[in-house]
Amino acid sequence: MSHLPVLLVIVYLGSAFLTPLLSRLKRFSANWFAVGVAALGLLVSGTSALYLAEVGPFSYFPGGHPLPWGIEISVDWVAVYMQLTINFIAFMVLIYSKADLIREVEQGAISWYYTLFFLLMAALNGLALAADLFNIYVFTEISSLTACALVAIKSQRQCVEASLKYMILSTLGSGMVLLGISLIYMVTGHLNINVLGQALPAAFAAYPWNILVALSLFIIGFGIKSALFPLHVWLPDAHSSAPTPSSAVLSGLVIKVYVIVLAKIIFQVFGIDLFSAIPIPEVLLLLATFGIFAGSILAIGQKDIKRMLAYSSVAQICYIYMGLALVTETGAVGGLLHVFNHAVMKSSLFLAAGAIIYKTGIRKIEDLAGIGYRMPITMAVFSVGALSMVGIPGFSGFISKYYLAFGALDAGKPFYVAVILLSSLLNAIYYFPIIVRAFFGQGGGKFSRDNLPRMMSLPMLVLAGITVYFGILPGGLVKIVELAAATWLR
Amino acid sequence: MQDMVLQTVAKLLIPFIQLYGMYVIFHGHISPGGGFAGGAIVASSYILYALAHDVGAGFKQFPRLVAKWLESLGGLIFLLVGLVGIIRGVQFLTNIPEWLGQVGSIFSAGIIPLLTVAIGMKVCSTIVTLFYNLMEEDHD
Amino acid sequence: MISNLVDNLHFLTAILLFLIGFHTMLTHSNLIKKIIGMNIMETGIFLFFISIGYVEGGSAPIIREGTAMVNPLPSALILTGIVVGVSLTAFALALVIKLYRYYGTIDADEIMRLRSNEE
Amino acid sequence: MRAALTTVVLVLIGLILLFMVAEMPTFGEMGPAYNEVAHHYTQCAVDETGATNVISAIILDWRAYDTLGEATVLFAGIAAVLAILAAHGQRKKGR
Repeated sequence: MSHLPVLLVIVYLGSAFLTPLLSRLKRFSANWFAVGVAALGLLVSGTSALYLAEVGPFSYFPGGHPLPWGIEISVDWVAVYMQLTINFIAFMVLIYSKADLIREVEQGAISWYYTLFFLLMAALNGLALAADLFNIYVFTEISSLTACALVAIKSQRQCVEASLKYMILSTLGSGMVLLGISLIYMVTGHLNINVLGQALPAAFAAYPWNILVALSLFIIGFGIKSALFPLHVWLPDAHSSAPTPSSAVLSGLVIKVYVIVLAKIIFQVFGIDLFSAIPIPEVLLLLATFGIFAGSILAIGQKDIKRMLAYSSVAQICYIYMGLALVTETGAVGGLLHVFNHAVMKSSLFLAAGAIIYKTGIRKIEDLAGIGYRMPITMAVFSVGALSMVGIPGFSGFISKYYLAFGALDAGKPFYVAVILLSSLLNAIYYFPIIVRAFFGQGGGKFSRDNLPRMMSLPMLVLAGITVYFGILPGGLVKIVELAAATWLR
Repeated sequence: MQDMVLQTVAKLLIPFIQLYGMYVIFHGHISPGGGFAGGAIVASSYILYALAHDVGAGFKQFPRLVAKWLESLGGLIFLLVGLVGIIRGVQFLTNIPEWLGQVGSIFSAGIIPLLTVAIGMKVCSTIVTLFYNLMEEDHD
Repeated sequence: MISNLVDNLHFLTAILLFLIGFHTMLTHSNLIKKIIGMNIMETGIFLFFISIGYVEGGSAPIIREGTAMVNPLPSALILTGIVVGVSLTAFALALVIKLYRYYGTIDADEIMRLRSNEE
Repeated sequence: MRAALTTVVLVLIGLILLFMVAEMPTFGEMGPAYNEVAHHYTQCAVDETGATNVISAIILDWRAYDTLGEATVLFAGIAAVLAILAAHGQRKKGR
């Protein structure tokens, strides 16, 4: 049973290695294989959550060597929470992807698409579990490489361009992370996160420069990868030009996993005391505030619907940063809740936008008038996601903002409550016109049916359902997240 | 680029390069080297061949299908060796103490030589495939 | 402090390489040069990491009788780093080839200009 | 303009790193990095793994999980390259 967490990585890696071989078989459908593997992944992550509830956090040592010379995989509530999020969203997106990819990706590249998708999933699951700095680096590299490839695989030239930009900046980020790892290793001689947490105070007393430079390198490096304002320049291009399933996964999962990894490094290696002693939380809060406003204001000006959603991600990722940088337990609960809530909302929005593009080819927001009558289900899903983004009570986005606001009050920073309220208003400014135009603009009339493949509408409906469900009954989710937040901030 | 001198010298050199690469792979656990270095050396012989002849000839020596198989097999062997650990009731990727053997001989160190060979295969096929494919793109 | 700086010449060189690569990556518009810059930056980091492991008079980490060895861990880790660098470079080159096919140039500014002309 | 700005930023970063190098453990000495972990690796390689090449012992036994990731990076690289080559076909430039 204790093998369960690492089994997820093995399953995804094994499927990735097998896909190129299996795709030579005549009756092999890469898509159904992927859906099956993702279902298995969801099952395994669910089981490991139950197992964790039974035995409590535990460590796993691949290779069987104890600390400090082995690699540790630490299975705690953060890891399991992330795994559940990752596998659930992946499962939904993979169901959706079958019909969509035929339009967006060349026939010969589809099995490669799923190979890369499996590798990305393995890397994200590995990142959620990793408790070793170098292990984090390796999985980070796999995930950035595959994420770039998932952007470039669409047969349009702006995708290649966006992907190259993404790739160059993310290499810069990982270079900084590696330099940070080397600086930490230099003064402590350890790579394991928990061992480092104990060794760091002494090292900080002897070599403060190394530690501080390493901390800033980690923040900049992962900041680039997770599109922390003002390092977000690659995100709008990459996320808007990618095929829809990639957009959903990149915006929904990949950037957040980097935030979580950064938080793991900061809280478990550097520790709250060191992190709060220097004004880094304040700087992060300030950047997050700027990012929330800049992302929202830039989103207002966008004409392309996917590009608008991408800018909205720039703003939303900053809520997670804000929640974690408040360094209070309620704030962290808000930030972590937003990981799941935003993943669900943003992927449902991207999938809905993708469905509109799939059916009508419309990408321009101004052309969307009356689309609510032609594709009522899709636009209903979009509206649920949009309302949740704005933070209307009754949708899951409200819950995370509620916790964020209380976290800000707990930290004695009521300014950020105002930021959250004001940003909700900004969100409303760019989401509501779309809904209004779709349902109340000209070109209306009678509702007709969506005529989408069932494989496309089903996952969207499930995601919208989840958004509403956790908006009304957030109890179970909040419980897991509170356990997760308690691993960092007690 | 059909140069006779180049082709003849390449033909003479390639067996030695490959032999040396194999040596480096198989002695990875007892002397300097290992799967990465050895795989790259073996790959360099194929690259030399493609440079002396052309990519088409290179693809004849190292067909895409073989590359695909080696690529996937390298990873799968790694995973299977790791799963042996789980089957034996210990952790993933644990070494097998009964196979440690005589220190310094080729058949020693448990799973290390197995993994070295898997990595050697993988590195070799990766480098050759990357090089051939990029070179092929460049040609036409 | 200054004497330590002189002793740490290896680290200084590595940092310099890192900065040169960084600069090349950010300022040059030629995409191939950007990729070269990426590689120089990575090389700087690798050199830095490897230098941590060096011990005066240490030999390569192959077990023999009675010799002091350098720290083997940085070398082992950088092996991974190099492999990662190879994959990233290959991928970036493939992207540049495709961009060249689409636009007929490998200059980032030129590509921007071509795109804005079309819109 | 942009080049000048980048240069200024890089000079600043360089100065910070210069100060850091001046305060760092000295090159070639047994600094804090050469701790019990490194000693364990060099002393117990033969007993625990049977390999005399310590690097091999580290990458394929103590840290084999990292090397699995590394092999995966190679696989990801090749999958990515072949995917884009397949996805973008043999089109002529311009379109």
